[in-house]
Amino acid sequence: MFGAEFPSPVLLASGTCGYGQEYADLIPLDEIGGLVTKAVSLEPRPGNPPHRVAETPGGMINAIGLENPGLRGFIAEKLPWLREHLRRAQVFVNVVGHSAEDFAAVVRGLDGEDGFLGYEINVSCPNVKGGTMFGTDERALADLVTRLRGCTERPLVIKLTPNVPDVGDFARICEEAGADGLSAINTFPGMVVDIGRREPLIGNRSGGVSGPAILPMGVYATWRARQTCGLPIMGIGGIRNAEDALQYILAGACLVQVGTASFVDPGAAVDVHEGISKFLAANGVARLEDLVGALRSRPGTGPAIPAG
Amino acid sequence: MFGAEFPSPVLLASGTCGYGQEYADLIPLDEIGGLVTKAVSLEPRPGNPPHRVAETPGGMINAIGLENPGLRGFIAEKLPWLREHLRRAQVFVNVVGHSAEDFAAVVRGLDGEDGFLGYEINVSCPNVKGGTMFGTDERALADLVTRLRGCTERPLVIKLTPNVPDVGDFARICEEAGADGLSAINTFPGMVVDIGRREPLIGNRSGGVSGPAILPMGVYATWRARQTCGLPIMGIGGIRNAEDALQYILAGACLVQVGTASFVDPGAAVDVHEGISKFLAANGVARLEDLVGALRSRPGTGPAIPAG
Amino acid sequence: MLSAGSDVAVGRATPVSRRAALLSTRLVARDTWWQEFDCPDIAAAALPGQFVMLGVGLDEPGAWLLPRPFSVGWTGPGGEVGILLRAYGQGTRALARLEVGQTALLLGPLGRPFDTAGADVECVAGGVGLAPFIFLAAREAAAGRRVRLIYGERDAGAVFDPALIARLTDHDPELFTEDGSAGRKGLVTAGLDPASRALLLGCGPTPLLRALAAFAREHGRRLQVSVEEHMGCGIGTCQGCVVRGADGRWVKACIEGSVFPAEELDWGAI
Amino acid sequence: MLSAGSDVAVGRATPVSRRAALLSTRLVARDTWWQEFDCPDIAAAALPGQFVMLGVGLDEPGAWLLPRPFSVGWTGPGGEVGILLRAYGQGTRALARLEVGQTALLLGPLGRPFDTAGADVECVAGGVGLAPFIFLAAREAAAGRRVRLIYGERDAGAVFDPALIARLTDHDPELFTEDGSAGRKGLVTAGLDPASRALLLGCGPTPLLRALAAFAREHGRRLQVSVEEHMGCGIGTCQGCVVRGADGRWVKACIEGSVFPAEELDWGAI
Ligand SMILES: Cc1cc2nc3c(=O)[nH]c(=O)nc-3n(C[C@H](O)[C@H](O)[C@H](O)COP(=O)(O)OP(=O)(O)OC[C@H]3O[C@@H](n4cnc5c(N)ncnc54)[C@H](O)[C@@H]3O)c2cc1C
Ligand SMILES: Cc1cc2nc3c(=O)[nH]c(=O)nc-3n(C[C@H](O)[C@H](O)[C@H](O)COP(=O)(O)OP(=O)(O)OC[C@H]3O[C@@H](n4cnc5c(N)ncnc54)[C@H](O)[C@@H]3O)c2cc1C
Ligand SMILES: Cc1cc2nc3c(=O)[nH]c(=O)nc-3n(C[C@H](O)[C@H](O)[C@H](O)COP(=O)(O)O)c2cc1C
Ligand SMILES: Cc1cc2nc3c(=O)[nH]c(=O)nc-3n(C[C@H](O)[C@H](O)[C@H](O)COP(=O)(O)O)c2cc1C
Ligand code: FES
Ligand code: FES
Repeated sequence: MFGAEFPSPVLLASGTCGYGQEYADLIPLDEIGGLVTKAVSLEPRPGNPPHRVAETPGGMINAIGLENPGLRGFIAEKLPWLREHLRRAQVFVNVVGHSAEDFAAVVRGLDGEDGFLGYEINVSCPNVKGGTMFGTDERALADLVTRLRGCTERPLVIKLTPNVPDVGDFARICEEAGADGLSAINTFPGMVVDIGRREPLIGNRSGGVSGPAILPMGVYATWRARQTCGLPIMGIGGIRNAEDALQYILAGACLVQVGTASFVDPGAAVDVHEGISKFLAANGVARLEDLVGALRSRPGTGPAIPAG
Repeated sequence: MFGAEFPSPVLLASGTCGYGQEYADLIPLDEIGGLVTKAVSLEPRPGNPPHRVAETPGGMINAIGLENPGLRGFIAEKLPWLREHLRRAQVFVNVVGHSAEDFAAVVRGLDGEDGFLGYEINVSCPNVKGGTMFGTDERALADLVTRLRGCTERPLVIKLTPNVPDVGDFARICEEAGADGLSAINTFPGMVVDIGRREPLIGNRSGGVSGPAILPMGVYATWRARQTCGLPIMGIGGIRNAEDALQYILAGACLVQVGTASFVDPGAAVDVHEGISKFLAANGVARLEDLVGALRSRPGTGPAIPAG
Repeated sequence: MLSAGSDVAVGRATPVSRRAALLSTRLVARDTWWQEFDCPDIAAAALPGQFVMLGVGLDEPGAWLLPRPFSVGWTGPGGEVGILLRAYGQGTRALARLEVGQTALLLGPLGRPFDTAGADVECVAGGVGLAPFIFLAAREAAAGRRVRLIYGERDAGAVFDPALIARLTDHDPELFTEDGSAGRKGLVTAGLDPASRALLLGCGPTPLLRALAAFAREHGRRLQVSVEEHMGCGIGTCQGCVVRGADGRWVKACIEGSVFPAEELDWGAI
Repeated sequence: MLSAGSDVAVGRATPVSRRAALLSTRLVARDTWWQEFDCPDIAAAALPGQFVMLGVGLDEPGAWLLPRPFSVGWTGPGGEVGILLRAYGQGTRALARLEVGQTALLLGPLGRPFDTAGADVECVAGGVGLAPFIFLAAREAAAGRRVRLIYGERDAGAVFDPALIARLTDHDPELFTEDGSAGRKGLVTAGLDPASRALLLGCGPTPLLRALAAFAREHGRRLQVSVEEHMGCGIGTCQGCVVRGADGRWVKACIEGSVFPAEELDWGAI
């Protein structure tokens, strides 16, 4: 996958594992599949005012505001640790920008460095030029991916936002523009109101909703992406255990990422891997790949109608 | 509101209360604000194969497939009961179609009848002409609303789908095209995989996710809609109790609808109303209207960035 | 007829929603509990074959659980409603952990009951499909009548304590286990008597119901079955619980069933 | 310096994640419990002012709860970790219902401890802000030293059983209640001695911390406070827990705090 060996199909999701270091004491990092760093932008970002996180029904909301040390800070302060400490776990750098130039500058600035495998491009970010997010604007997304493809030969994974009428359309665009893989999905926009204070609870007013609450949406997005394109997919959203991960895998993901669940149990990613291995053994499945996208259709299934 | 009196700001959401009759024995229907019927289409619809419902983390998924007796069946079998039994509770008929003609035919066919106040237009439905949903296609939505406006002088409420980059854009389109109100939100597309059978659990493969899991998304959509247009909004999504409802109200809703929570407790809508009244009394708020959209901004709040 | 709606429920007791205390709970087989709730309204109105939706309600916002359907397994003279609950997935596991004194929300009685009308009756139960027949047998015993009760489980560990069945029903079921570790060895259908003309009632896993339907067809026997399908509301509003009817339309298990005369269903699609 | 990261944690014990059994739980005031967990690793390493993230984990998929931060309130010789838990919202209400023998997931010890380095110490506690000072006072008592402990609550019903405090800490706090129903009447800040030069430590609601910061500034006193902010991870990775630092940058309460020298914070923004 992505020209590399993954010690496990389970990675830690961007924004929920920092740059790896803090987890190294808690879990055997080299036994999980790897990690995706917190977003790296060209310049340092201070992030949003508090509160930045809160629990929601079956999930959580966050509005960190992409706080990060910027490209140079990442290279100086974070990358050396990753380079030195991870032997087997694979690292993707999550990249963010407000313009295609920003994204390209980060990728070019990193491409000569060691210590990571590829990029996960976070397109759930407002495009200062277009006014919309890259991830919700077909043209902007195609241009961005084409441009980044020209900047690197490393694995280029685009992280889809679910915030579109059909994720399948955007998956296809990424493939056509030269991406190597997809991550599905990022968070859903949400808001929590503090009814006592009559204020948004979150400093940024709105934030992104993650956790088990979005599990069926993530599985659906993975399935749609798999239907419209042939790229390898990392399944993300609400994964707590092997059963959740296997839903993504059957729907079409070849790797999965665990995010919010690590806050509840830092060992979640390790346990998910263990559970998958047990499931394979118990069901006589030789290789995980045999399950990827192996969803059968139900007898008598008609065309898919989303609701009602 | 909508030229009518609502005995309570809490209604029962479409698809979760049938056509009222079954709830009449369980709760004092005339003490709640009213109800929105299951979707009515021009012709009868048989609906999807089972399973049609299942629990998801913090919510549920459904793919009923808009099963309903059709316009004529509704008028003959369902409307008489509503007309005869509801004195104070207000009724909206949820209307669905696969083309603008379909929608218009239902509205024209109903408009001469008694027993309901207005229409809630369910645009989370594939448009056979355009290939997308009405609710995710700006032009199709504008055309549909304009056309329906020409068919009725009754309250015309458009039920928004959250499945778009920015609900605010669609809210504004509805207002410009002559709608009288909005309902926010319908369900999110989702999928549950039965990992034992390696099949989608839901007969229709995918379905719509509702329940507390989507509460913060619904509150956000309500707030966005309120920012871009002046129409009255019915807040929907994950409401279980007065606190949830008050989040919607502060974000901009003047009425709320309870859906999935009625399955868990048929008395939910009654309890929500009671809880709101208590909150108003405890906080010395004279009228609920004083809270509608009364969200203050937090000191030091910057521009809203959805995630990360 | 696409819209049978609630007219099919004419003559049945109106369902009520009640918060009821758990009076007792007892592990009666592997992963299987006998729970009794204090719910006089439902106890007074329920008929054998009817069910309740059982859940924890909305009081604790952190604990999300859609209610699950359970056959009424017995009603006591003090207003008790007995449930035979087997922990299967997440919801039943949560309900199995309810402790005496805690409350749950019961909605019922729901659905169409068995229609036995004084006929000779043979009940065929697979697993917790035994529940409605405990209720039926107890009622019949109270009326001085007896039913034949054939009960199958996988193995001895899954078998509901026969002493408790006897106490509740005054009946002694004919027991089958697949591995022969209790009762006779074999599937419960091995207990069927081809010579009998009694009304057959079936409740249990779908393969059992299918086998019963084939048997009934072959031997010209009348059969009523209680079917299982995922349910949202339990009262006919959500249209979540459909099974394929013999006439090709979807029928709602919660209100047109859960008990159906076998000939009302499309056995090729169930 | 935008990225203080985990270098600030140098020299502290590495946090561990442990599933720990609840050894005892006791209602010690209105809505307030004293819970002791069996968690030797954290008990051995924790320092006063440090905290744990306490949650139920992922074992029961239906019960979703992000862990909540709680000050270590005491560590016992048998590896006990004591927590003073006040039921506030949904999460703390759920945690308060844990029963003896049930387990929870503890992550800790976390955060920067109080740095007292042999100084004379005055501890000012509002409400459950008392917890870290029980720990501190107990440690100091064990070392033969004494601290001054000033403890304020709204009313007598909220006051943590003084006998238990005395037993745990060998100290007797000076008690204030806002309504005078126990101890002296008034805010806890009324107990501050302008003449003292002791190191001030504060823990409690933000208005109390603000008042302390003003007092310390006015009287030139050294002050360390433990601040509260919503936390995602507790270990410095999610950047969820920021408060405004004196230099204008966001500082992470979980790893750069939760104890801060007052001069490191921007009191206009807290
Ligand atoms: C009319 C009726 C009577 C029943 N009587 C009994 C009884 O007396 N004793 C007993 O132990 N069980 C009975 N069942 C089955 C019981 O309702 C299921 O075991 C239970 O719903 C499974 O829930 P779960 O959360 O454990 O399973 P999960 O698989 O975790 O549930 C996932 C979803 O599937 C649904 N689901 C899964 N299996 C079933 C099923 N067999 N029937 C309906 N919905 C299902 C659940 O409602 C839920 O929405 C009855 C079912 C019906 C329809
Ligand atoms: C370092 C630290 C030490 C603490 N020590 C103690 C202690 O010893 N005893 C005690 O009773 N409480 C303590 N608290 C406060 C305790 O963490 C909160 O009361 C608890 O998080 C509230 O959760 P809830 O679900 O009851 O509230 P809710 O308001 O329902 O929670 C909603 C969200 O807000 C967050 N939240 C709300 N209030 C706080 C708060 N004050 N601090 C942090 N997050 C909050 C929750 O984590 C959750 O994400 C401490 C907090 C911190 C930061
Ligand atoms: C606190 C937090 C911070 C996040 N930061 C980022 C980020 O910087 N870049 C990104 O692409 N996704 C970010 N995400 C999204 C996650 O990587 C993931 O897509 C999402 O949380 C869904 O997965 P989960 O439900 O397992 O958490 C963040 C999520 C959380 C909870
Ligand atoms: C079983 C079911 C059926 C539904 N059918 C309809 C429908 O026919 N028309 C419609 O506009 N919305 C339908 N909905 C969506 C609800 O009206 C509501 O928008 C959604 O469930 C979110 O609210 P909730 O979280 O309170 O359930 C249905 C929802 C459920 C759960
Ligand atoms: S369960 Fe809702 S109609 Fe049957
Ligand atoms: S709580 Fe995650 S960085 Fe502090």
